[in-house]
Amino acid sequence: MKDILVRIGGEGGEGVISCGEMLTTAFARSAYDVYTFRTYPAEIKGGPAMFQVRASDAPVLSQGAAADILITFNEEAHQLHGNTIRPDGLLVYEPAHYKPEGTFECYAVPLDEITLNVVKSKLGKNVVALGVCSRILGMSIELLEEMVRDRFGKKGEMVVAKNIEALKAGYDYVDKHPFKKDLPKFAAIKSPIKRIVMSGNEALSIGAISAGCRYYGGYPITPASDILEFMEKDLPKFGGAVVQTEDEISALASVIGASFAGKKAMTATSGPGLALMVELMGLSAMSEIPCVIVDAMRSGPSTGMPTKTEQGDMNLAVYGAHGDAPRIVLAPGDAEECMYLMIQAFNLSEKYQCPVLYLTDQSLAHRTQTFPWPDFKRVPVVNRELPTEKDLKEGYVRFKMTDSGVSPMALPGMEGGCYAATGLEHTEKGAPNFTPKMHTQMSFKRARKIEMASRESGFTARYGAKKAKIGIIGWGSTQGAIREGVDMAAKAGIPVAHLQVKMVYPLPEADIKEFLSSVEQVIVAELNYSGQYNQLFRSRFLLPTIAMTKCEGLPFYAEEILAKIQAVASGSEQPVAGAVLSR
Amino acid sequence: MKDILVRIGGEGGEGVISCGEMLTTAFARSAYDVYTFRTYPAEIKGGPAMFQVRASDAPVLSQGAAADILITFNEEAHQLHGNTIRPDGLLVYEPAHYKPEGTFECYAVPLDEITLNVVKSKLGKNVVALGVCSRILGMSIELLEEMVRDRFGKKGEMVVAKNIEALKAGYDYVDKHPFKKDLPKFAAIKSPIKRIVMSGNEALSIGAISAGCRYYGGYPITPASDILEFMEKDLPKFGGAVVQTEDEISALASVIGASFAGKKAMTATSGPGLALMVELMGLSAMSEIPCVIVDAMRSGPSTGMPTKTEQGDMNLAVYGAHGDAPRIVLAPGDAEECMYLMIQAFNLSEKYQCPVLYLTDQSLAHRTQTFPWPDFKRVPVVNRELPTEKDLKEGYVRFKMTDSGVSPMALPGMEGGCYAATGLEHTEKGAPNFTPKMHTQMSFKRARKIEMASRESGFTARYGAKKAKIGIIGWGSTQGAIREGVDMAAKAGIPVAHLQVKMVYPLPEADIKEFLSSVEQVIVAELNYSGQYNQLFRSRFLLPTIAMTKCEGLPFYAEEILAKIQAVASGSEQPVAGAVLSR
Amino acid sequence: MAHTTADYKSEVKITWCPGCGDFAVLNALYQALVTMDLDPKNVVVVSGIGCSGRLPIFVNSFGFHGVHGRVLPTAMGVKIGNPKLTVIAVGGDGDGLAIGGGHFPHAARRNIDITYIMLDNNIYGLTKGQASPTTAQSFQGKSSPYGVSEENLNPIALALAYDVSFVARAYSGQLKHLSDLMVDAVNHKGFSFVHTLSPCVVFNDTYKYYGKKVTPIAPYENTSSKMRALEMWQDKEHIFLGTFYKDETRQTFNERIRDIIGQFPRDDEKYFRELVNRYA
Amino acid sequence: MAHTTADYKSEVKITWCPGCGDFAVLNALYQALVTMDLDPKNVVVVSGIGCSGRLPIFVNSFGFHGVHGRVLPTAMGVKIGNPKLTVIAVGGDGDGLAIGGGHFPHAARRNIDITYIMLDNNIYGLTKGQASPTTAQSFQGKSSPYGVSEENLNPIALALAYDVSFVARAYSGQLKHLSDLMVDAVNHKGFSFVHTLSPCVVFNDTYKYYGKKVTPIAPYENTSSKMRALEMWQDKEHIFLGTFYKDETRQTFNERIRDIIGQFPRDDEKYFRELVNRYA
Ligand SMILES: Cc1ncc(C[n+]2csc(CCOP(=O)(O)OP(=O)(O)O)c2C)c(N)n1
Ligand SMILES: Cc1ncc(C[n+]2csc(CCOP(=O)(O)OP(=O)(O)O)c2C)c(N)n1
Ligand code: SF4
Ligand code: SF4
Ligand SMILES: [Mg+2]
Ligand SMILES: [Mg+2]
Repeated sequence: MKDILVRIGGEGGEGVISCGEMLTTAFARSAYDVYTFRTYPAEIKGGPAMFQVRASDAPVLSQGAAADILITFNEEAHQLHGNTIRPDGLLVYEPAHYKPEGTFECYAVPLDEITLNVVKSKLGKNVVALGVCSRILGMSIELLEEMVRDRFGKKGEMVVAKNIEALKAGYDYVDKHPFKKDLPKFAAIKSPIKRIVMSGNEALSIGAISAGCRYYGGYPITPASDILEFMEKDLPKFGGAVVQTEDEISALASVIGASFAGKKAMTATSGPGLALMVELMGLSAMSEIPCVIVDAMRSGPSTGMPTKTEQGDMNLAVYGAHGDAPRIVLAPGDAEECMYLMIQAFNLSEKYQCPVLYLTDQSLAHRTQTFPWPDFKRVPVVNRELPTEKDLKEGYVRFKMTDSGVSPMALPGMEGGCYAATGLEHTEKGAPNFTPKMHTQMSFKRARKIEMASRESGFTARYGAKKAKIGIIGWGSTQGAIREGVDMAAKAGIPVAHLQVKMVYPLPEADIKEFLSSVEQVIVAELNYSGQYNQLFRSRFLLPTIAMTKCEGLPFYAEEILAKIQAVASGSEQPVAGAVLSR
Repeated sequence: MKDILVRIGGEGGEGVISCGEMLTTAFARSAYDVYTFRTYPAEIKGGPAMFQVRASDAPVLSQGAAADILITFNEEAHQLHGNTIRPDGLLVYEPAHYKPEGTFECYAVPLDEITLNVVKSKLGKNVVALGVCSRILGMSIELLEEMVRDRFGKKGEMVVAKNIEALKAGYDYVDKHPFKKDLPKFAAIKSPIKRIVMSGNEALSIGAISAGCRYYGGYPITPASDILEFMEKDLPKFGGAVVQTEDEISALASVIGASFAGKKAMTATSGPGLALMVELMGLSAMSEIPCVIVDAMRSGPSTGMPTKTEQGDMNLAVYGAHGDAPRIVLAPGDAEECMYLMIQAFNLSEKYQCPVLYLTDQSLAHRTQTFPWPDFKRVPVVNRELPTEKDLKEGYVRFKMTDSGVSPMALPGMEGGCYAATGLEHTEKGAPNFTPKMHTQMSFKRARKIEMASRESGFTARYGAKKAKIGIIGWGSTQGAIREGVDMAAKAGIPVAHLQVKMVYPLPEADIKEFLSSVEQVIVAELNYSGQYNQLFRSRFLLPTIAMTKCEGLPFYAEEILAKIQAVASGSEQPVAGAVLSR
Repeated sequence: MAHTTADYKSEVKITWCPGCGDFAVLNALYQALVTMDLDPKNVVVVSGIGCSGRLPIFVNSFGFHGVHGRVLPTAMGVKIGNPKLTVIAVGGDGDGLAIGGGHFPHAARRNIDITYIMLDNNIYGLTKGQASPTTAQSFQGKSSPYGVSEENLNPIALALAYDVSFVARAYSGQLKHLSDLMVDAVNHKGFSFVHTLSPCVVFNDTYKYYGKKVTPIAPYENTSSKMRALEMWQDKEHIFLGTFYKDETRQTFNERIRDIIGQFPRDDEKYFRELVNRYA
Repeated sequence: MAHTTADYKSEVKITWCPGCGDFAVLNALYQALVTMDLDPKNVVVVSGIGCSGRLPIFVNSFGFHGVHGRVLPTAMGVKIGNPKLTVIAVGGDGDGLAIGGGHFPHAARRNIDITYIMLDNNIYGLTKGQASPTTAQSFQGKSSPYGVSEENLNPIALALAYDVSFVARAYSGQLKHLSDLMVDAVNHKGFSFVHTLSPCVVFNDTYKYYGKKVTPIAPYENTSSKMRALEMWQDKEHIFLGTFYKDETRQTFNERIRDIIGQFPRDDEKYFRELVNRYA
């Protein structure tokens, strides 16, 4: 198995990111799987930038930890990342800047000089570095040339030619100055699967469009802004409208308005914006108007660390309402799931006429991953139930009591369908009503729909052992790291069963119970301080769990998962018990 | 023991409420305890009005159910409330309007006629009714006259005289037309305790002022508006400032601003407003700026039933934040507690430099209850820790790590104290910092403070049996009904232990565990649909509980508590179990 | 067959106080709908929360009684969701100028083709009598025992500064004029604003005050002159009724959206392919 | 001893992009503080979120970097909390006109004695280049690939309609004028607004555009004439710099609060007794 991690560090503006992105695409076009990760500087522009890509001929599950190859554009990058090279790794450095030392191989490449000589400017440094990289990795120059052409084609032949020159200069340098280390070669392989490389944000945006979303209202916020930008650019192509609203409150208000009028509609935000949407989430629940809300979580509380990842908004997503305002909360595990689960998000929202929250996080939103060319038909699109001719003729009853709690929803323009949606408690016809009986019945109706949703199948995924002493439960973006940790544990002789929960709320009880009956101890792993899902889980299943939390603004490393599993296996980590009753 | 429930029904605008209020004060001045309850019509003005007062020479724990006396101003009132008279009760009716029938005694009083004859207008009807009532209850006319004088004194002698005439007319009518039923008499008794009658909203406002609150920012909302109005009128007398802000967001922003500048500050709202405050609650937690937020809960979700009660905002109060934003949530059980616990709310907020949420509900906010003249010294006032001279001289560190998590807070104007508060993650000095280490440490610091708060004593109250098979846990306004239900159960031969939790979050673990070790089964009773506290409780203690929920917009009746206890005692209600692991 | 007012009346009992100015607004709206002969099923009345906010519940059409202060973004969503609908937004002075005040300029910037009728009673009616952003400073009420601490806002001034493309004022005391203005407003191409003086007879009865102060805008006034409209706002003597300003030359938001979408001839499959190909 | 600019510089490294207009605003503020010789401990700089919102972090005084859009109510709270403080609110065009646009009219109504410096770069800087409420319609950026769908707002027009008692405009390209205007604004009795053109050189570099368009308000202009100020706003040819309007006759919010409190000579015990007695 080939598995390599290339990390590139430099100053923002030097092209570190674009170099990394092109390398990533090169891997994907060569039919390898990739998983990228990047950090953001505190500075608005400039500041230290880092991009890394892990590639393999097997599925890549996490960002990886130690670098096989570290490419530094300057000395600062070495200071920041030097300690993340494998002891037997390869460090590419700029001899004009500094002279590194270490157990790893130090391979001098005078990037600045080559660039100046060839491009006659500092600007092509990243393409030179790409050339160096691709040669080190044994990629074909033709592939890289094609990529440069794709990327710079719009800017004209001159620019393309210059960049190809830069690319070749880097390539040639490596040819002429061999390095010693024995690295796997990533020549293009034949594969029946056409790979695409996408970020979570991109994947879910495409998923939304294919689910039939035709209105998007949103307000910029890191790390969700690029969903807005994606939609601004591409939704009109499908006949959809996009509004950058004046704030998150109006974003959700407009989404609910558009949905009332019959459009599938969504918004996307991050924690601070979600906080502002709480009141309107209640309106959607109460008036039974479908809507989809994406929360690309970032570190909180408050403004927190806007460019860092965290799974800290689960509580708000599940419990964020005054009064009981049932909703559905989903969380995809990787970029591909971002796409398909988004179709489900719209489906559930339409089917149950309720808000669906969709939790990703900064790491999932912005990392890119390879997955096969999408097959949108994999998840059939569901539309809300409309009243029949008969319903409309015989005195339409908007909130008719039914077994499932779902009532057909009339849309403006439908003859006989007139009603007024309201956030007040109401009768089946929708008229305000404050009687004890009505409130109890309608509360039941709203809760009933969510109970039905909890019985939907396909919202969990198992991995690892079928039966094991140790079980580990996770949700959202941690999927890959946990899987890799479970694989590592298996290799180390500790079988572990893993359950990924894609429907965070309501709890997919049947699946979870089945999983629980196959393990003896449960670790609940998540990226927040208090163990939010762990609390939700314990409350329902009354089991002493072992919480695994991390609150550093970073994703899990597979190694951390392994360490936790080992600690539990050795008995050094014990579950947190509850209280005891008399008797 | 004397224990009576008088219910008065009529059309809004007829003085039903003022009649009831005067009767209430008369009871209190006669040294009886009272507990009132009223309903609000859907109409903005007019519509059917109902006011009831329950009085006793022992503490009154709940609103009561069946009426001993029902006074109807019109036939509609009888239609609405006729079925709530005890079979052996007394119905006062207006013979000009209708002729009732029932097992109860029907006592005709021509209110309209008497009023027209004496006052020469329809307006005095409520005072005539008051006279009737007070005579039926055996109160002294002098006491009633004094009350009329107090109430109408400002309007001049003429008005007072007219009203006393009306009062006497009612009084005399009863003298001349005896009724048969044997009712307890409520002549004034001697008591060393001077009683006051206050609503929850009034009591907590006074508590806030005595805690040192000197800034109030708020936006009107039912049922919290009267707190704003109270503060507008009375806070200036204590040198405090009040602003009716443009919305709830600005209310809390201004409160946090004032607190940053050194003032103790608060806001009050209901569910929809609390929903809008979520983002700023996070800022208060992150920047460690004290603030107190009262949520007078009403039926939700969304606009819900604004004039009806519910305990449905607990989830939002406890979990309403993106990211982990620890806070303290308190809930008083009756009007008197509203006052004293409010001082604690400010104390905890100042001590732990965090948001404190204070949950009451519509029923507690607006019902009135008697309690002894307040002794404000009972709860000593705590102020936030300020930096010492030394702290300020030696390079002030705003967020210094300490064992308790609390760091001294400098106020603008303090030499050497300059710092910038921020919602970003920060160093001990307050500078923005996004490193894994800092985020972990600061998350710990914020959580640590709340953990310390969970160890504060005095935030639970026990009632009933010391040891029992059945334990019942409640929080907030349900205190009295549960106590009464527990008393009833004891009389019925079922000993029950009751724990009222005044600190909803964090959980006062020591007290709860002690309670749990004294019972064999636990009922968790609350007024919402999903059993919000029950979930929180189960999550920590991992015990199969029996949830008792009610979602009708109404408080518990003691009889309902009793019924639940009986069901549990008989085994017909079983706790909800969790899941089982393999093995 | 043409519609009559009965077609627009809903079954729900009206809960307003007798004499409330909002009755006139409701009746004027029924009348305006009759005049325009709009099919109830193609009309959506959207509102926020307040006494005034209850209005859609009393109209037989589609209605949306949303949350406090968000009537404009909600109405915008409805109009974008289905551009064929006639969308009328209604709400109070508190709803639109206090909690919802931030949305007004943005509805104006978009020139979204809806009509916004603000029922201004200079008070918070539903919460029983607190001062609103248009309450006079001298008003001593529940929340202002020592008078209102803030100066009051002038909704017409705001609308003019926001460049609302149709700015008018009407009065519950003049039902016919109100109804006619509603028709003009709904027929206006773009965002239209009708500031409606609609007294709360219980908490701040301004009928007498307005009765004396209101003055029709002279028919010769040039409604396309912004400066003239600004002068009328500055006039402290009169409270003008009628159309202050009107501009139908501007593109509406729906037109703008249509133009953007129009650049892309429908071909979903092609666009999906292109989209995914970007990432290959 | 008088203060120097060094006294107002904080230790935190400035994260703005080289050439950002906000540097000039920060330097002008340092200079203004020197001119007024204010003690850092008595100054509170309050902000919202944005590139501009970072400003308080770079000032050695008390500072409050709050949440997005809430700079005005937060600053009001600080000023009421301690009226002796000099409170300066700063924030971006997005912060103050989009998400926070609802608070501006109310700060004006209160005439709260703080200074509001809006750093208008016609863009959302911190979130990397989306259109703001003041971005020109022709701007094609990340969030406006087909141009901006909304017309842009004019902050001066809003301030005039809100009856802000001090309305001025300055420009990062003219540091001395900006600093002098800040001094005037802080010294103004009441709410003062300084609309500051502060280009974002990365996402919407308007230096050239403004360089050509800005024109000083003539010294002979009457700053107490609202109509003249309205005319200047309507002028589409020039972007005027200087003070548009000024009114120092109005009571400030703190004076108003002081007057209400002043009716009640301090005697807590008595008032508590009276208060409780109401319920006896
Ligand atoms: C978020 C929120 N805050 C507060 C309220 C309470 N509330 C209901 S209506 C209203 C204001 C009513 O005034 P206005 O908008 O002028 O309408 P009116 O009743 O006068 O017609 C308020 C504050 C609410 N429903 N929601
Ligand atoms: C509630 C909320 N929504 C969105 C954001 C994301 N955000 C941060 S700054 C900003 C706007 C920045 O623009 P502006 O206010 O003009 O300031 P500038 O950066 O241009 O100085 C946004 C949308 C946020 N922090 N909080
Ligand atoms: S309270 Fe005022 S605004 Fe509300 S219905 Fe009554 S009169 Fe109308
Ligand atoms: S992005 Fe623009 S506004 Fe922000 S610091 Fe850079 S130049 Fe300044
Ligand atoms: Mg109003
Ligand atoms: Mg900006």
